[in-house]
Formats: sequence, C-alpha cells, structure tokens
Amino acid sequence: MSAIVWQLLHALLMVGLAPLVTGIVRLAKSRLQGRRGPSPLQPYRDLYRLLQKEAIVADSASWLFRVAPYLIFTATWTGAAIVPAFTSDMTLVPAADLIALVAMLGVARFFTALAGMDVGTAFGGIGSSREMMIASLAEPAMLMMTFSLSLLAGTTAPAGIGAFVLKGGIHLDVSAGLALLSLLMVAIAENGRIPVDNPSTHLELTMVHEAMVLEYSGRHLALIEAAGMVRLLLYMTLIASIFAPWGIAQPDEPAVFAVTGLLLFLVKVVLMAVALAVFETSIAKMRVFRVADFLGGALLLALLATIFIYVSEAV
Amino acid sequence: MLIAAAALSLLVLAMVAVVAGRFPVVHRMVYGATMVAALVLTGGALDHLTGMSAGEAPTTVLPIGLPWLQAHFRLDTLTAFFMAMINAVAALASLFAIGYGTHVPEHRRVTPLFPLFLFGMNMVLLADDAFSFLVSWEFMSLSSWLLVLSDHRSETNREAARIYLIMAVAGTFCLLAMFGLLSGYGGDYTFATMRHTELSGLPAHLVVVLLLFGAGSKAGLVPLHAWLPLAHPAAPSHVSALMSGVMTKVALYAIIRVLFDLNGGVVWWWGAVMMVVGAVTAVVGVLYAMMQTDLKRLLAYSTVENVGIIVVALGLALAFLDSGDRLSAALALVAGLYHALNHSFFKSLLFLGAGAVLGSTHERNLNTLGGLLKRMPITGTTFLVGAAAISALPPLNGFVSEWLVFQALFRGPALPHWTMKFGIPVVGALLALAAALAAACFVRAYGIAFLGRARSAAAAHAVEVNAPMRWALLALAGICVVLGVLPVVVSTALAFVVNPLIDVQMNPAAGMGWPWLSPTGSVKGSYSATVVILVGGLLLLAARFAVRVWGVRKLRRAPAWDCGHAEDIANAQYTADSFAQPIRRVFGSTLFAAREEVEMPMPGDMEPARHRVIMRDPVWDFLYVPIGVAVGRIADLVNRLQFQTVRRYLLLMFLTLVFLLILVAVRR
Amino acid sequence: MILGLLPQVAWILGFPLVGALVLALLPAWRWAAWGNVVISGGTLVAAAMLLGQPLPRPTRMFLIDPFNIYLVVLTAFVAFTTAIFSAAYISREAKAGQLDAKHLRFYHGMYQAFVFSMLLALTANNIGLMWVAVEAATLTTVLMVSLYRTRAAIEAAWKYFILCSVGIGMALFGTTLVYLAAQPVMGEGELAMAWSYLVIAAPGFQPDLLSLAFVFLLVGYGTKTGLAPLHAWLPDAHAEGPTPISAVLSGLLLNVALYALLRFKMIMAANGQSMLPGPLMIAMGLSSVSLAAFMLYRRGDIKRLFAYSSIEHMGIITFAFGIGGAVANFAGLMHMTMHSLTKSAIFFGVGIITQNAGTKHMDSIRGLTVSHPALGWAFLVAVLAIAGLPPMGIFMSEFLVVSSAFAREPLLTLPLAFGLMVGFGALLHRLQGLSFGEPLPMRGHAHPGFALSALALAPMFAHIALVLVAGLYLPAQLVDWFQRVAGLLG
Amino acid sequence: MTYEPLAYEFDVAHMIDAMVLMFGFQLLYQRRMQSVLRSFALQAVALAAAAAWQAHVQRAPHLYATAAIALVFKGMIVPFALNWLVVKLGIHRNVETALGIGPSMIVGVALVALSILLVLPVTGKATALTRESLALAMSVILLGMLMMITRHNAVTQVVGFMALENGLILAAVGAKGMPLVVEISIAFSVLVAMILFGIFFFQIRERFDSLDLRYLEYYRGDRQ
Repeated sequence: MSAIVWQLLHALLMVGLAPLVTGIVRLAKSRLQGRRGPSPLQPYRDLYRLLQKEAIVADSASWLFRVAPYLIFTATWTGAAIVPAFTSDMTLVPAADLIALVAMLGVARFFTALAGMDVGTAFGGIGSSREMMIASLAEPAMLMMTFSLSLLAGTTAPAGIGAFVLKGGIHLDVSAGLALLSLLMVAIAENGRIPVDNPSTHLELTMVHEAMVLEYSGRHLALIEAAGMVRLLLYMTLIASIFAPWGIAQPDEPAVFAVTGLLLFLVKVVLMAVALAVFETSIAKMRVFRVADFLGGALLLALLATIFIYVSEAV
Repeated sequence: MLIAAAALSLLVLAMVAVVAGRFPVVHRMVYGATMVAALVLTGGALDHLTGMSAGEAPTTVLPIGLPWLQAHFRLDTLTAFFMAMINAVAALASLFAIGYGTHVPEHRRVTPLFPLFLFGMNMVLLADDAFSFLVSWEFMSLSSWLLVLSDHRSETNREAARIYLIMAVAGTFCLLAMFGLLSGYGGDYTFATMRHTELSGLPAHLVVVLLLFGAGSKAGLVPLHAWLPLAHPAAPSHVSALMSGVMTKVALYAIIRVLFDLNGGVVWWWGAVMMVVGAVTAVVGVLYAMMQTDLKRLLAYSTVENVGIIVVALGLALAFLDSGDRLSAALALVAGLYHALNHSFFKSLLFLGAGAVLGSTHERNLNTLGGLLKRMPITGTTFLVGAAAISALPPLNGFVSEWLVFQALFRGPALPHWTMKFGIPVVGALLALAAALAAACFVRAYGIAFLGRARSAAAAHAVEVNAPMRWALLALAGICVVLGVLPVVVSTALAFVVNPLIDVQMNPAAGMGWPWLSPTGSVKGSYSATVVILVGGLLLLAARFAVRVWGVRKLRRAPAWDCGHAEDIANAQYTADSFAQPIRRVFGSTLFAAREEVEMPMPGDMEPARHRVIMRDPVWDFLYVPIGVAVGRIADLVNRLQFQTVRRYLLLMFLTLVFLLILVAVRR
Repeated sequence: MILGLLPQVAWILGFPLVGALVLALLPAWRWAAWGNVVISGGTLVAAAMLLGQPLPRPTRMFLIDPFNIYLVVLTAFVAFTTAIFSAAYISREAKAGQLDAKHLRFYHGMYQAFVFSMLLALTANNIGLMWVAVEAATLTTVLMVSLYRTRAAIEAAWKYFILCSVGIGMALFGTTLVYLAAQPVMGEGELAMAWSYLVIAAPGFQPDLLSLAFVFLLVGYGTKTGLAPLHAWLPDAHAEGPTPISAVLSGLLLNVALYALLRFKMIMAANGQSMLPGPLMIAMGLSSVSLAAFMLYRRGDIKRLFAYSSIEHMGIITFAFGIGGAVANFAGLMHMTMHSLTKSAIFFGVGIITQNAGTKHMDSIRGLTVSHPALGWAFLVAVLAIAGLPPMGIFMSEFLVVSSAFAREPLLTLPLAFGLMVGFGALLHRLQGLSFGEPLPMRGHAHPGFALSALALAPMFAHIALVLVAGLYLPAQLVDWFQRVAGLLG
Repeated sequence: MTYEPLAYEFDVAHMIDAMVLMFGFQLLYQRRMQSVLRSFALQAVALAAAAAWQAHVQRAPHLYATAAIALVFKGMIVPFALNWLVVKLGIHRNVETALGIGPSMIVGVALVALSILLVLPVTGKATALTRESLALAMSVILLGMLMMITRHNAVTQVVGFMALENGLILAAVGAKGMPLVVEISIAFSVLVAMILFGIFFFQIRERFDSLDLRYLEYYRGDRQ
C-alpha cells in the first residue's frame, strides 16, 4: 500500500521538480557567464506560456506528429518513475531494470526522431539522423555500464544496485569509477548538453535535438520541453541512486527515512545541477562527428569497467 | 493424423493451382485453402504442445525413402513449437496473399509453389531421419528457388536465384557429410541412433563446423549470408515474408536439433565460436541494412542481424550447458527461441507491409517513397508497430526477447573459462550496438518511406490496400503486441519446450510470480511489461489531462516553418542516403570503404551537381569474387584439353597406362 | 548346345539380332522406324520374362545373375523408349532432309546390332565373349556417330574409333592376363574364361598377374567408360551423332563398359591378396569428376555439356565402387541405374530442343518454360535430377556415396563434394539460361504437330516418372539384387 | 592330356618372340614409308612363325590357323593395301615424326625395361606363359602404342595399331590352350579395322587432300 503512495509522490515529484532543476542549471550558467539570468522558476512560466499558445501543425504532418509529444513525455516520465529518488519502496521498482529504462528512453528518442522527419523538412532530417547516430553509441555505452554494475552488484535493477552500495558492497573501485565516468558522458550526450549538443542553439550546423522539434509549437512543444527537463532530472536521479544512494529509504526501513531521503535528494540534485553548469561553461561545443569518438570513448570505458572487475576478482 | 492430412492437402493444392491456374478466383481459393491448412497445422502443433505433458512424441514410419531405413517422422515439443510458429506466420501470409496473390508478376508460377514451400518446411521439422530430413530440406530450397525465379524475366532475379541455389546445395553437402559423421559408418540414418551414438574428439568438432556451414548458410550467418539479401527481396513479398521470417528459423531449428539433441556432448568453444559469429553477424547485418535504399533488401539484411542475435543466444546456451549451469542454459535457449518467435512475426509483418507498399506504389526504393502514412493509414500504422518491435522498444515483443538475451548474457561471466569471461562483455557490447543501430535503421526506413512528403508521383497517389491484406497486417501487429505484453505466459511455454533438451524446468517468473518476468530471481532484475504498459497508460492519461486543464485546445494547420527556409520541393527532404550519412561515416568508412563523390558541373552549363556514394562489399570482394575468378581460371586451363589432336589424346592414354604400370611395379 | 546358350538369353539376343538383319534390308524408313520400335518392344518383353522366374544356372558362355539381370532389363527398356523417341526424331530429320533413306536403313540396322552387342556383353559369362561384344558395340556406334557425314561427325567418329580400338586392345591384353592367371589353377580351355567359375577359384590365382591385368583392364574398359583422362572420345561422339544415339551411348554403353570392369573387380575382390583396385578406381573417379566439373563451365554446345556431365557421373560411380563397402557399392549400382534413365531422358529433351531451335548452341536458346511449357518444365526436372536434387533417385545415391564415404575417407570425399559443387554451378547456370528469361525466336524445323511431339515427349516423361518413383521407393527385389551384388563387389 | 614343353622349345619360342620385338624397334627406326610397311610385314611374318611354333609345341593345331591369318592378312594384304593407299592418295613418302627417331628408340628401351620389371615377380610356375614371352609381348604392345603417338601420318598410325595387335596375338598364342574365340575375335577385329580404315580414308579423301591427321583436327570440338 505504502509502495503505491510513495510511487505516486515520486512520479509527481519528478515532473514537478524537473523544470526547477533546469532553471537552476540555466541560472547557474548565466551567473558563471557574468549575467544575472532568469529566476529558476522561469521554466515553469515558459511551459505555461507554451500551453496557452495555439498549436500550429504543418500541412504535411501526419497524425504521428500530434501523438508523438504525448508518447515522448509519457515514456520519459515512466522511466523517471522507476528510478528511486528518495525511497526504493515503490511499486514500479521491480517493474523495470536499467535495461528497460534504457529502452524506455529509446522509445522517447524513437518517436522524437520520427516526429522530426514527419513534416518533411531538411532540418528535421538532419536532427533525426544525427540523434540516431549519437544514440547508436550512447545506448551500448549505457548497457555496458549496466553490465559492469550488474557484475558488481549482481542485479540490473537500479534500486538493487543502490541497496548493494549502501551495504558497502562497492568501496572505492576502479570499475565503479569507470562506469560512473561513462554514465556521465552518456548522460551529457543524451540530454543534449554541451559539448555534444547545445540546448539553446538554433544554428543549423550544430544543432541536433532542437532540429527535430523545430516544427513544434504550443502544447506539443511544451510537452517535449517538459520531457527534456524530466530526462535531465531522471539522469541526475539515476546517478544519485546508483553512485550516491545515501539516504534512499529501503523497503524495510520506516517511512520517516523517506523524508530525510527527500531532503538529501534535493541537495544532491542541486549540487549536480551546479556541477553541470560549471562543466558546460568551462568546455566548448565539439563538431558533430567528434561526438562519435566521445561516445565511443564512453563505450570503451564501460567495457574496461567490466574487464577491471575480473582483475579485482583475480587478485 | 490431422497434421498429416493438412500437410498432404498442401500438395493437392499445388496440383490444383497448376491445373486451373488460369482463373484468378482459383488462386484466391488456393491461398484461402492454404491458410486453412496452415491454421490446422498450427492448431495441431499447439494442441500437441499443451497436451504433451504425459504422452511420448508420436513417431510415424512410412515405407518410402531408403529401403533399409524408410522414412521416419516424429512430432516432439521442439518440432511442435517451430511448426506452430511457422504455420501461424504462413497462415497470415496466405491471408495476405488472398488479396495480393494475383497482383504479383507471373503469379501463375507463384501460387502452386507457395503450398509446396510450406509443405517442405513442415517436413523438415517433422523428419526424424537424416535422409527424409535432407530430402525435405532440399525440397524447401528448390521450391523457394523457383519462387525467387518466378519473375524470371529480370536478369537480377535470375542471378539471385542462381547464387541462392548454389549456396543452398553447398550447404546441403555440408549437412550430408555431417549426418554421415553422426550416423557413423553404419548406414543407419535415424535420429534415434544418432542420439545414442556419442561422438567425441575430431568428429564431434567437425560436426559442429559442418553444421555452422550447412545450416548457417541457410540462416544467413556472415559471411555465408551473401545470397540472402539477393534472394529474399527477389521473391514476391508474401513469399519473402516466409523466407525471411520462417525459413531462416527452419535453419535455426536444424542447429538446435543437432547441437542440443543429436550431437551428445558439448565443448565450451563451440559456444564461443557461435557467439562470436553471431555477434559479428548481428552488427554487420544491421550495418548493411542501414546502408540499403531498397526497402525489401533492407529488411532482408535486418533478418541477418536478428539471426545473429539468436545464434548468440544459442551459443550462450551451449556454453552454460558445458559449464553445467543448466538453469542459465535454459534461460539462454528460451531467450533465443523467444527472439526467433518474435522475429518471425514482426519480420513477416514488415515484409508484408513492404509488399503492400510495393503493391500500391510499385516502388521499392526508399528515395521514391514518402508520406505513405497519410495515404495508407492501416499499412503505415502496422508497419510502425513492426518497426518499433524490431527496434526492441517496450512494451512490444522485440524488447522482451532482447531483455532475456541480455539477462542471460549478464550471467555469462560466471562461466569458468577466461575466454568467456573476457569475450562475453565484448559480445554484449556488440549486441547492444546492433540493437541501437537497428533502431536507427528502422527510424530511417519508416521515416523516409511513410513520413514526410511523397518523393514520387507513385507515392503521392498510393491508395490503401484491400481487406485481406489489411487484416493480415493487423493480425500480425496484434500478435506482436500480445507477445510483448504477456512475456511471462510465453516464456513459460518456451521453458516447457526447452525442458526436454536441457532437462531442467525453468520458471520465468521465479522471482515474484505473474506478471513479473524475473527468471533469475527477484533481486537479479525483473521486468513486467504488463505493469509498465498499465502505468504508462495511466501517466499518458494524466499528461493528457494536465494539458487539457492548463492548455488551450486551439490547433492551426499551416505550411511548414523550417527556420523560414521552407520550400515546397519534396526533394529538399532528407533522403535515405543522407540520413544514413552520419552512421556511414562513423562505421561504414572502414567496413565498406564508403566514399562520397561530388561532381560539380562546369560554370555555365545547366546540369545539376551530383552527389554519389560509393561502397564496396567486403564479403564479395574478398570471398566470393575470388572464388568465382579462380574457378574461371581453372576452367580455362582445363578447357584446353578439349582442343587436342587424336595423337595427343593417345599420348594421354599412354601416359596413364605407363603411370599405372610404374605404380604397380614400385608397389612391390 | 556348344555355346551353352540359355533359352531366356536366346530370346533376348534373338530379337535384336534378327531385327538388325531385317531392318538393314527394309527399304521404307517409315516402316523401319516402327519396326525398330516393335523389335525393341519384343526384346523388352523377353527381358521382362527374366524377372518372374528364378535365376537360371550359368553355362560356360552365358549367365544371368543379380548383377546383370536388372542391367539387361534396364538396357532393353531404355533401348525401347529410345526407339520410340527415335521414331519421332528421325521422321522430323527426314522431313527436314537431314538424312536420306539409305542412311536411315543403315541407322536402324545398326541400332539393333548395337543393342544386340550390348545385351551380349551383359549376358556373357565368358570374359572373351564379353570382350568381343563390347568391341562390337564400339564398332556399331562408330558407324552411327559418323552418320551425318559432316566434317565434325567424321572427326568425332575417327577420334572415337582410334581411341577405343586402342583401349579395346588393352582390355584384350588384360583379359589374356586373367586367363594366364587362371589357367594353372583351372586347367586349359573355356572353363578358365568363364566368369562364374573364375570368381570361385580366384583365391588361388597369382595376385601379381591379376594386379597387372587390372591395370590394363582399367585403362581398356575405362576408356570406354569415359574416365578422365581417357575420356577424350566421349564428348565429341555424343555431340556429333544423332541424338537418340547420344542417349543410348550415355545411358547404356558407358554402363556396359563399367559393368565389364566391375566383373573383374569382383574377381580381384574374391582373390583378396592382389593389389586392391580401390585406390586406382578412386583416383580415376576423382579425376573424372573434377575435370568434367570444370569442363562444364566452358561448354556452349548443349550436347557436349551433358556428355561431360556423363563423364562426371561415371566418375562418381567409379569413386563409389572404389570406396567399396555395402553402402557405397549399393549407391554405385543405384547411381548406374538412375543415371542411365535420367541422362537418356535429358538427351531426349535435348533432341527436341535442338530440333526446335535449329541449333546446339545454348546461348541462342532461352525461356523454354515459356515457349514450350511441357518440354521446358520436364527438361528442368530432368536436369535437376541429374544435378542430384531430391526427390529424384540420383539424390539418394549421392546421399549414400557422400555420407558413407565421408564417414570413412573425409579427405578423399572433400574433392568429390567440391567437384560436385563446381559442376552443379555450371549446370545451374546453363539450366537457368535455357529454361527461363524472355524466349528467343526458334529457327528450327517446322512444328511437328501434336501427335509427333507427344510421341517425342512420352519417353522423357516415362523416364522422369521412374526416376521420381525410385527416389521415393525402391522395389524390394531390386534392393535385394543390389545388396547381393554389393556384397560380391567387396 | 597336358604336355610339358622341353627347355629348348621354350628357347626357340623366346627367340621368335624376341624377333617380333626387334621388328617392333625397326618400325620405330624407319624413316621412309615403304620401309615402315616392309618391316611391319616382317614383324607379321615373325608373328606367324611364333604362332606356328606354339601350335607345334602345344600340340594345338588351331594355332596354325592363327599363324596363317597372321601371315596372310598382316604379312601380305595389309602392307599391300596400305602401300596402295599411299600411292593412290599420294602421301609423301617419308615419315613425319613428332618425337625424333633417337629419343623414341630410347623411350622404347625404357618401356621394355618396364615390362621386364613388371613380370619379374610373376613366378614361372604359376602361369601358362613364361615370364620372358610375357615381357616380350607386353613390350611389343607398348612399342606399338609408342609408334602411334610419335608419328603424325595416318598410315604409320595404322601400322602402329597393327603392331600393338601383334603384341596381343603374341601373348594370346603363347597362352596355353586359350580358347579359339580369342583368335577369331582378333582376326575379325583386324578385318573390321581394315574395312573401317578404308571407309574413313575414302570419306576423308572426299573432303581433304591429305591423310595427315593434323588436317583432320581442323574441327576444334566445341568452339565458343
């Protein structure tokens, strides 16, 4: 029973918190760049404004174009609902492990890319093809990361891994470090952050994600934007729940722990947001075809992580 | 009995189609009857699967074939599973063909062979001795060869058919030698005796190698896949669906039958070899697919990829079997069978979809299609389901089997052998890569063909296909969804199929019971499509509700914006080639030596600038072409013998005689 | 009587012998053609009589045993069907003015003489008599190969004659050597040349002499069997003669020559300590298969193509007997039977095709399944059968050869399988070219009309039907014979 | 009743056989058509002598028939017929060799050595024919074949073929009590051979002016 309640709270939290996190990142970035920047609540306003606008759909678009935003948002949200943020006592925790999580983000990407091509414009195509190229390397990296973690913790479920870490299963470990590194790289790529992509650009040559959603407007755009924000938060949560699971309440622990866990979670998220901002401002966007090398590196790191486990086992 | 009747009725149908082929209605009737027969066969097989708990596998012996051997046929669970799968697909393909059959070029050459082809496949599954197995096997190859040849006026089809049959026969020779080894030098070719004779050492290894060559070439393992992307598209689409969706499975059946049933012992590196081959096949196959612009050929290559995934699963099962971890072996095998099942459904769905597109636009080239989703809503939607399923997206069936494969793979490092410990992560990486690329590949295929704007008049005036075809597509799409949403049910059934091969009863929901698919215990990771889709649906409604509440409902149709560059030329869209470009640069430049050439016209003249992509196929360049050249050279060399004088021929004879005499002289 | 002529054999040999004389004198070729059919029919009936009754005791000159009984029937049968086909074929040739009455009289007379000599060779118990018969068969066919009197025909016949006469000489010497080996054990006279006695007394023979003899016999009869590198006469003789003759050459004569060789192999096997013929036969078989396989690629002339395929199949059979053992020998015997049925069927088809197309050049023939459905599909099936695809009989024998040989001699079987593959590639290439694609215009004789074309097609269908049935079901009696002979062959 | 011949009878037999072989060498050695035919006739005569001697030794009168056949057909008719052909068809008189005289002699010697090597292990008792005669006969056969393959001209090839058959007969007559059927067949083969050759020559003459086989191979089997 409590599981369902926590689950609902968690799901709502994910959606409710996501714009704020994005806002914090933006704020931090503009501060770092010496601007005052908008308030962290700005994303909420943006979303609301978009919802108020009428949606314009290109003549050449099919029904898919209109359905896609809902699917994208839902898929991302469902994914987010799985990763424990402050308690792992949730209905959905056993319903999907990391592999399934990757796949759900895959669903979102699949429809984003299709939507990008639906209108039949050049930019949509650019976006989709680049997005799929990036994904074709990011997903394997993610899965390999899962692989090495499952070797360490003996499970593919994020909650399970977290629990394992809490039990002190993973001390400071080479393979864990490598896995974390590759996860970070993947997260950057998947959220279209600098240096892979620039969320705030509309420059034809560089943009990837933006190119796909170019044709969207009104509520559809709102959904897609929201989905993006949720995805960012999702990755932060994931990293937190796997590599810094401290404070996440376990099923067998009393409910109070969940509250402390929530507070801790907020702290973690804010920290990560700031870190992301710092990273983004300190690095330059790379050419599209360098991304392949970047993610290939991620994949390799994940692979190394797995190999290193044997090394540590062997000794 | 029922099964036999249905199988024989297929032969009769072929006769009917030959005799009365000139009336279109006959073709519809034949396909209809084929569907019924296939349904009966499916039913029989399923009934056997469900009622199989007690009874032994019934064996029939017919007084044909080798005189001292006779023809043995047997229906055990493995056979029943494959029969159910094959005939189910075949039934829907025939349903499709009721509407499609008479639109095929040279359809009078197609209809009679369709039932024969199905008959051959069923016989392969039922055969219980090497002779009838190979006869049926070749029967299958021959009928499909003629089907590939049906549109025989095109040179390319003839070429494809030729290569196909040559490789098929080569494969048969391998299997022939293999059975020779399995049966020992006894001349008793029944599978029963093969089960009892335990091979070991070199013969056993040889068996596996020959099997991988023989059945592997049929299944399309790299580098023996060369015929597949030529032959499958050349056949009419409802036949391609069978060839790609089902015939490859028959080949896999052969592999399973021999490795897990007949060949007795296991050696770890067989599994290793299969995994490596499978992984390479998967990646290479999907990369090929990514580069194709011909829709049906793209699908054929993706078949290669999926076969690779299945073979990896089989190899993994072997490896576990060798290490004695039967439960994991069962898991891997279940994963493989599950993927085989899924693939046969969504691949036939996709091929039939391609057939529908071909039927109403007469175009197979992606760059001439576009915007079909609006013109052909049913076809477009079902194809979307197929594409999503093959890209392993939850909650569809493709994902479940992929999930199982990875679950099995993640237990690989438990294997004792170090090659495995280090190899399996790499295999896993390759599989993951293949999966991701598959998604990219089908986004491309679907996006170019069904979305955007029509790139040709044919595509612009396409119309939705007729009822039988629509129903076939819908049914297949439905099956894909069901197989995805009820993973526990399906994999329980599969565990039951696997049981006699590995003799361990695996419980797919070991962890937490229905509907949580958790074959390896609750802690090791679980997946519940049922719950996920439920929650997903709720969240979708929630999102919809939120938008309703806070948003406005207004919606305006307008010309595309496209950063203001929008112009109404369909050619300005991304084409299949341009979509593939990033991945081609990343992966293809080394593997396919892919280059891009731009021809700029001289200043002043009017012709457009041209952009060409040049790719080379390593398999052909380094394997098949050299063989062909070598044969040609030798043929030329030998051919000189035809043009000698009588005296020289006498000389030859004389030398032979003297040589033999010397032989006799020195032998003492 | 002195020759110890068996009554059954008397009938079998009498029909063709008398027929030869009658037909040689009969002026009207139309009558001769039908007479040919009737006489062959009579021979077939006489041969079929053998099947019912128990095997007669062999005399010094003649014997009927499990080995030759079915070959006799087979020969009579193919001779009969070929006679029917030739009736249709000849009438078209004559209408087109290719052959005149004189040549036709000669042709029919020789046809029967040829059949006679083959049957004689098969039924002879005396190895000398067998030799005479085989040689007679050569001479008659030489005359028929040169029937068209074209430059090519004459050269082919000349080649054929010279090479086979030399071969025959070798065979005679081999026979003499066998007699020399036998004489000390069995005393002088005919007894020492009667096979059925030789095979019993064989263990006492001098092994070295036998090995020597076998070499000469292999070269001698091997030449007539068309084993590479002694095959040179075969393709041209097949290509230049009238097609019915090509059919009987491939279908029957080669079998007879091989039969003669096998009789001696039995003696070797019975003797035991002489040099085993197996390796020699395997070597010859492999060389034939591989040479023919590659030769097939450069053939433009349809009749030569199938002549080379005959060489290939003779190679397979020789290989099988070389491997030896119950299964392989069974396969060899089966293959002999199936090959003669299938190959003659193919040559029937080839005859009609060349007459329709007016050319033997395959590049100018295309799309037969479209232009002549019945002929085209039947031809397709026949060629697939010869290529060893199921459910035809040849598949069964190839299955047995390869699988049993691979279990024993993998290294020797690889080249065989490879050769078969290569040959298959060539055949398939040509087959697709002939049967499919947009048909080309036919510049041959005028269309014969329904009756005649049906007459021409009937034998082909009959053969294909038989091969198909044999591929699925073999009568127990035949199997029994095969197995007994396989035992004797060692 | 079987009769064991005396030693000297063997020696005589061997002597005659050796003469046959010698003429075989002479055939190889000749450069002119006429002399080739002459030495062929001589070989035939020697053969006839061998046959007659065997008839005498073995008390086998039917062998006299063989001797007669050999003498009449091969010793007289064949040489005359061939000679007539040479004249009638205006074949140039000297032999065209593919392999020089000297080398072919050497090869011939090697062949004789081979046949001796082959018959060595055959123990004398076990055969109806002594080792020597067997070796000699075999060498005659091989020499005949050698002649066929080292001479271009059709007539010389025919001669070579005949020489080969002489070897066969030599073996046959030596074989004790070999049934008549063989001799008949040989005679018959010679007869038919002659007839056929005649037919061929006429047909060939209809089309070509020369008998040289090189013209006959004008037709290249299967031109692509």
